[in-house]
Amino acid sequence: MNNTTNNKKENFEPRIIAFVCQWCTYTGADLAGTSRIQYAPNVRIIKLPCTGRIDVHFILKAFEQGADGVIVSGCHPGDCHYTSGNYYARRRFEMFKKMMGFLGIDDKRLQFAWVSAAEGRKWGTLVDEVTNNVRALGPFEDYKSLKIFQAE
Amino acid sequence: MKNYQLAAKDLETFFERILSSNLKLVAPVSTTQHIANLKSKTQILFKEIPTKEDIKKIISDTYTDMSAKEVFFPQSEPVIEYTHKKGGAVDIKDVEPTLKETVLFGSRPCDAFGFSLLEKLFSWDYDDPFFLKRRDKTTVISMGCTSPLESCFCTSVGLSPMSNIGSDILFTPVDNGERYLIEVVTPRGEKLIETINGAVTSTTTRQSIFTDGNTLVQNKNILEGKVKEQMKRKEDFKDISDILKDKFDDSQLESETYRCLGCGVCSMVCPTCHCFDIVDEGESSHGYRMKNWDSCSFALFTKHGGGHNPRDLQFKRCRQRYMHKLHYYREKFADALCVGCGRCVRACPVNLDIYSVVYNLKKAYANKKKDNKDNDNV
Amino acid sequence: MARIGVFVCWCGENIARTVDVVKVAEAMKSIQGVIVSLDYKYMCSDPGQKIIKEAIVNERLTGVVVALCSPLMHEKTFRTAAKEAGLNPFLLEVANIREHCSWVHEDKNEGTKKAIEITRSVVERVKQNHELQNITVPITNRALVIGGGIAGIQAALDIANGGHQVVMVERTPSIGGHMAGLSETFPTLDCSQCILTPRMVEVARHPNIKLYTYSEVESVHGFVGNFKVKIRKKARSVDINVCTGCGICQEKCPQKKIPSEFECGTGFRKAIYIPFPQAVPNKPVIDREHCTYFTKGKCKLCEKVCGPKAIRYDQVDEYVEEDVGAIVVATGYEVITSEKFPEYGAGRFKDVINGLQFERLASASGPTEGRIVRPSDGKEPETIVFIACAGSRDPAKGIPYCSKICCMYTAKHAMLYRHKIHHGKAYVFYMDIRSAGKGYDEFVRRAIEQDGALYVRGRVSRIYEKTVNGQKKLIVKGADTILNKAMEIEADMVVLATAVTPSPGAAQLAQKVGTPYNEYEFFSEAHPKLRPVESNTAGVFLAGSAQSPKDIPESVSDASAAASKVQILFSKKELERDPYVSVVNTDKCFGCFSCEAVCPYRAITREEIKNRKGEVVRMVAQINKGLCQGCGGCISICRAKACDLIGYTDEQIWAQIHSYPADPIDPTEENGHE
Amino acid sequence: MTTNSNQSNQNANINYNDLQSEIRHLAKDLLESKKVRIVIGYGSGPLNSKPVPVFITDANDVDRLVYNEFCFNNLSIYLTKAEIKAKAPWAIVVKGCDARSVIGLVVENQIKRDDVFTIGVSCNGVKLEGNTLSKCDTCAVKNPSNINVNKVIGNIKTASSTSASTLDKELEQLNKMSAEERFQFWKNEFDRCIRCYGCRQICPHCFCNNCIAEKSAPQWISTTPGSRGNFAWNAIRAFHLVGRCVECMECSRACPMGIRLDLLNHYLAQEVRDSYNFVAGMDLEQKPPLTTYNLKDNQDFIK
Repeated sequence: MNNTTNNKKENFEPRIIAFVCQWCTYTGADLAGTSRIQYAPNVRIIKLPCTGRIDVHFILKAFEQGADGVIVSGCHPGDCHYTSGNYYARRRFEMFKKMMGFLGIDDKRLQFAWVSAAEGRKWGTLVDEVTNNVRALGPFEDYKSLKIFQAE
Repeated sequence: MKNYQLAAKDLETFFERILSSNLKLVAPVSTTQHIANLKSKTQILFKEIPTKEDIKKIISDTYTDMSAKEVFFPQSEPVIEYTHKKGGAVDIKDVEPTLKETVLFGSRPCDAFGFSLLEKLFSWDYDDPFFLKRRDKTTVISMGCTSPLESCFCTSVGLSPMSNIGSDILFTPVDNGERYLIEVVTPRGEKLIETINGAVTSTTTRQSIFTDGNTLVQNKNILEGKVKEQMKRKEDFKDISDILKDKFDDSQLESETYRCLGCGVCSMVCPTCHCFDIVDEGESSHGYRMKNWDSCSFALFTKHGGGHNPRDLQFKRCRQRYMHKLHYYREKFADALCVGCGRCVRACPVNLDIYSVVYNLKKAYANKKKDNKDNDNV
Repeated sequence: MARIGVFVCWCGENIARTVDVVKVAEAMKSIQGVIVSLDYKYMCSDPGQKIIKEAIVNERLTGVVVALCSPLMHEKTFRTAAKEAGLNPFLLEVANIREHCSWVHEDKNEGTKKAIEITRSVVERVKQNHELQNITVPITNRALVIGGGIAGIQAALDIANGGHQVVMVERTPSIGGHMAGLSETFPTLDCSQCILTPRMVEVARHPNIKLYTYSEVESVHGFVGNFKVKIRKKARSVDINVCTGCGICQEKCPQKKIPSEFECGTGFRKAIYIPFPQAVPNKPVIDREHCTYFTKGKCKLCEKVCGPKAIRYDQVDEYVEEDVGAIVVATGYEVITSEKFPEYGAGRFKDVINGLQFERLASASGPTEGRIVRPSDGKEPETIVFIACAGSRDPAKGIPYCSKICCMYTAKHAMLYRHKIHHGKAYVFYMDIRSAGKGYDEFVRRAIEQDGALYVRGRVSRIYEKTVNGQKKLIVKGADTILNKAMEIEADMVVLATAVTPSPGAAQLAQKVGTPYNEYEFFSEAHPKLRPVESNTAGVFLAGSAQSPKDIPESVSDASAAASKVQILFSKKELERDPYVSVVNTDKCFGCFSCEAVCPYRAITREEIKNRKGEVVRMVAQINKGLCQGCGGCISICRAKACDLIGYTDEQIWAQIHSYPADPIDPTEENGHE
Repeated sequence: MTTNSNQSNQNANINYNDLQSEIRHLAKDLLESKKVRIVIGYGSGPLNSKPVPVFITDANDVDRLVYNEFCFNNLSIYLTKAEIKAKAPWAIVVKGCDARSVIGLVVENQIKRDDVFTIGVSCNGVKLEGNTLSKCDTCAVKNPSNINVNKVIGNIKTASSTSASTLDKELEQLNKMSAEERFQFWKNEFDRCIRCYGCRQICPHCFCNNCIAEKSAPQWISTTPGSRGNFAWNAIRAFHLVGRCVECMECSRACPMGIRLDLLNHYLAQEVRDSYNFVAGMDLEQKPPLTTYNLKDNQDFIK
């Protein structure tokens, strides 16, 4: 990283990884596409069957892999195709978010959301919002400083 | 080899001289965390002393929580780096450890004896470059013990609180700490003395003015006898190897180690444990082959691919630890792999004490032999 | 070694306009394992698919990535193509670079960079895919129809006539739904009972149909082909097998003043009642809230007069379990009540009624035997004002959509009123007339030209009461936007064509069945144009107004469409299901059974692991492949990752996460990052 | 080895000698009556050092059992060890916090409740190197009678102090710090981790026979003791104990590098108590919070 940190902050484009459920948010993102809603290109979507399948390991590995922000989104409570996947996920996410905050990870970098298949517009604004928040925070230097071994 | 002496007040200049002659200095420092006065457990570990200001942090005569083997056998180091080039070719290159002439100050005679054991081990049939290159670049200055801890038992393994085996230089605080006798043990030690000469006057010229008439060496031997006397643990480990020979299926070892939980603390703190695990880290396009410390206390250590584990129960792993250190190794190399530093005793969460295990084994063996003798002549 | 083929589609210019597809295909070549990577104008066309098939055969591909539109569109198409070319369909994955990339970003450079990374992540994922076979699951050839209106009846009859067992559950004491309450139906004005009652009887008598009336669906478990439905049979307090339906109990019951739900409040019923004369089953039910025996503990008159002794006061709710393979949701609609219109004096003025109430007044079997009279004083109204779009197309009332059927039934109401009271004046305030069906517009023109309905294009702002020479009148203040003048009409009665909403409790039922619904609680169809009668939940079909406001012809055609979909499902002995199920590695499982607690399909059972001597050493989880639906809930709750989800394995997700490099690819660089 | 019962171990209002003899008496009955095959208790350590876990199977060995204020081990860990599991039914000497672990193990189907006879001993705080552990400041189970134990020995009347414990004060310190500062604090703590897995091996609730840290395909947690692997390992270990940790704090005692795991555990346990009104190991019927849900769970952190 030869450029200086503040210079990095100017033309810094955050990398956001999104873990979404295929029944609601993935289809919602499709709807955002069919309705040609323009939103920030920084997000990379990974499809999963349900928020119930989204594991805390994925989030940690995403940050380890250099993501500056992570979005996790799925069906609204009650709409889950598997009836209760998002209820369990809600509790798990709440505790994980609290722990990450306690460990010093700014909670704007980890955003949870419910986006249904009919909310294409909400998906667009969600991505824009998270991208702007993370751009303001700058690259996630803290997590990038965690190297595999000391001398790396 | 020659003996020198150094006044205690000149110790700091001694360190400054080391730093100024472009040598890396590693010495024991306290690592208590003080962020927002949040105190974590006070720990004394070997750390690099980068600048002159840090010299005052050095605790010269102390017992560290972790042994100094980390200087030669780091907890984790890359051995290979691989990168997938475009077009599918794979570029593999060895990772050369970045080495610098180093001075390790403050290890104990038991630690130093451990280095000599490791040096022999890492070069008995294959010369392990990682260890040997680091050992060659390092001058070990040990500090003799004047107040051993309750859990220390170096005399049981044929050592003494002031033995100089494995050290390049041995400092011994004499005249109740006023002065250090400096015994130079190896040429490497001699070379270090020359490079930082001037700080130390040769004892021969100073010897005559020593007030109570004994030469410092004589003074040290008296002190050594007194310290050996103070030690609480004196059981001799000499014939433990023969006792252990037929103890494999004996239930006593099982009951002694029943409470072991299988954490790897004892191996990690031990100056002679040398097992390591090789694992690839990184992703398909780029990564490292890492060499990390391992421990025979872990179940994973002997777990087969199919799931079978020859050492399935915890006591079998403990048995392996004792047998290896006190019997198998001695059978092949005539050395016991225990230097009596007592670190595993202090660190064990369930207080498994190698000394008391040997003590009990010997007592049981003695009783059995007595019974046999009674039966013979009855 | 993986031999991957990447095929990037232009999609005409839908993708190519904002993503440099050539550069994407080029960038993929540098990825380890990619053998062929090319782009084509229309990958989903026959020639496009042919390219892929040939590549699979010629290059002996072990994995294919097609970068084009959303997998929801063409994943099936391309997987079938792969199968035809001899590649296991589950070794083909779709990278969504249209909806998730080209359509949502204008900047071509950003779009290309993102498309490269999306495709790359799917390539890394495909390397971890395994050959999978669809799971075959036995199907129970029985269907459940929820709702006994015209849609439910038609669906049940079609399925039953198709030779399959049907279970119908109707919440009210009789089937028939709202249609039974209508007077005459547009556009033919034939009487609704005449065309509906035969169908209701046919349902009751059909050997293949098991009818549960006055019952509700309590819970639905399982999945397509294997639903377990628990039905709550509410206590009727009458044993319908013994009761002959003679109706004496209804006559003698002293409770007279209970507003009848069927009459929408325009008429009354007894505590023990048969909702309407043509009810099926034509057996009474006791309304326990109003029956004096249940409220005060005395009376029991009905029991005394009942010849066959069919009264059962001690009857309790009964739960029944039915195994079905498909569910047709036909729960119909409700109209919002006039209370929602304070500006029209709703609730205060007795003569401001809604469309269904007017139907009851006009109906021969209604409380007034078809005489249109004012509910307040029973006099024949001289002037009636009909207000269309009462609540519909009105975001302020929270209902922005059009209820579709009101224009037609308002015209019918005006026509019926004019037929019965020739000198009566019928004003209709409307915004637009939506009469798009066959013979619909002619019907409205007839109402205006022949029957003299006075159509006024405009809104009614306020209605207030005034006594004009001794008579209570409703002063309707409105505007005529064509003649551009304010209007004030002294009306005797006002009929609001109130908005159509799903029947109450639709959302709770949707959650029980596990199928999505929209913000107005109408059930969501799988695809508005191509799959209108299917829901996103496999095996759940939609018919009638449960999906959106519909008139009778549409409800019937919906019902037959849903019935045909059910027949397609039942045509196969077994159901092929995608193989995404969870599998347990019994070595790693340590038997804490958190997975069993979170599994929504109760697909996890406990299995004993024994040693050679046969003693149980430990318990592990075992997953029933038939029940598991692949939600993955058990995997993220399992701490040791003893189970994994086929199709979304940890390896695949790990590979996808790892494919996004820390420092992004810069497409402008000539040969890409690696 | 000499037993150290003569040591004067009077405590404010606990007579450890009485407790000790009661334990021995009870152990003798249980073994003789064959109600249990093994008694897991505390014995005097080698060369009279701190007490250590002992396993009595012979009725007349019960005199090896001791009890004093230095008995800080949580013995319920041994109920998950294969060699001891085979010797069911067991009796086990448990303080309040340990008894909660036994309940946790029963709730998670690792042991059956009627296989274990818990001897609940009153405890007024255990001492390590002279000072009482901070976990005991606000301990609510000094008298284990309110936990499902078979037998309660000694009846200590001290109400649990409601004043903030040292842990709570330290948590306040941490919460006052900014996110970056907190991250640096935890990074420095976890960087010292040498991956000896002492925290895992001593925790009664870490009973997986194949820990996630040993999983290599795919490798979620890097096994190399560098910052990345250590951060992931300590985060995942703490997260796996959310709603299950009974705050016996054995992990932070066992950690040779003195990493402040107790702060992390205490924070998470408090969050579970605040969000789901759930305290681990208190009730046999209650499922761990992450395996159930409530329709009205908080979701204001979700957009």
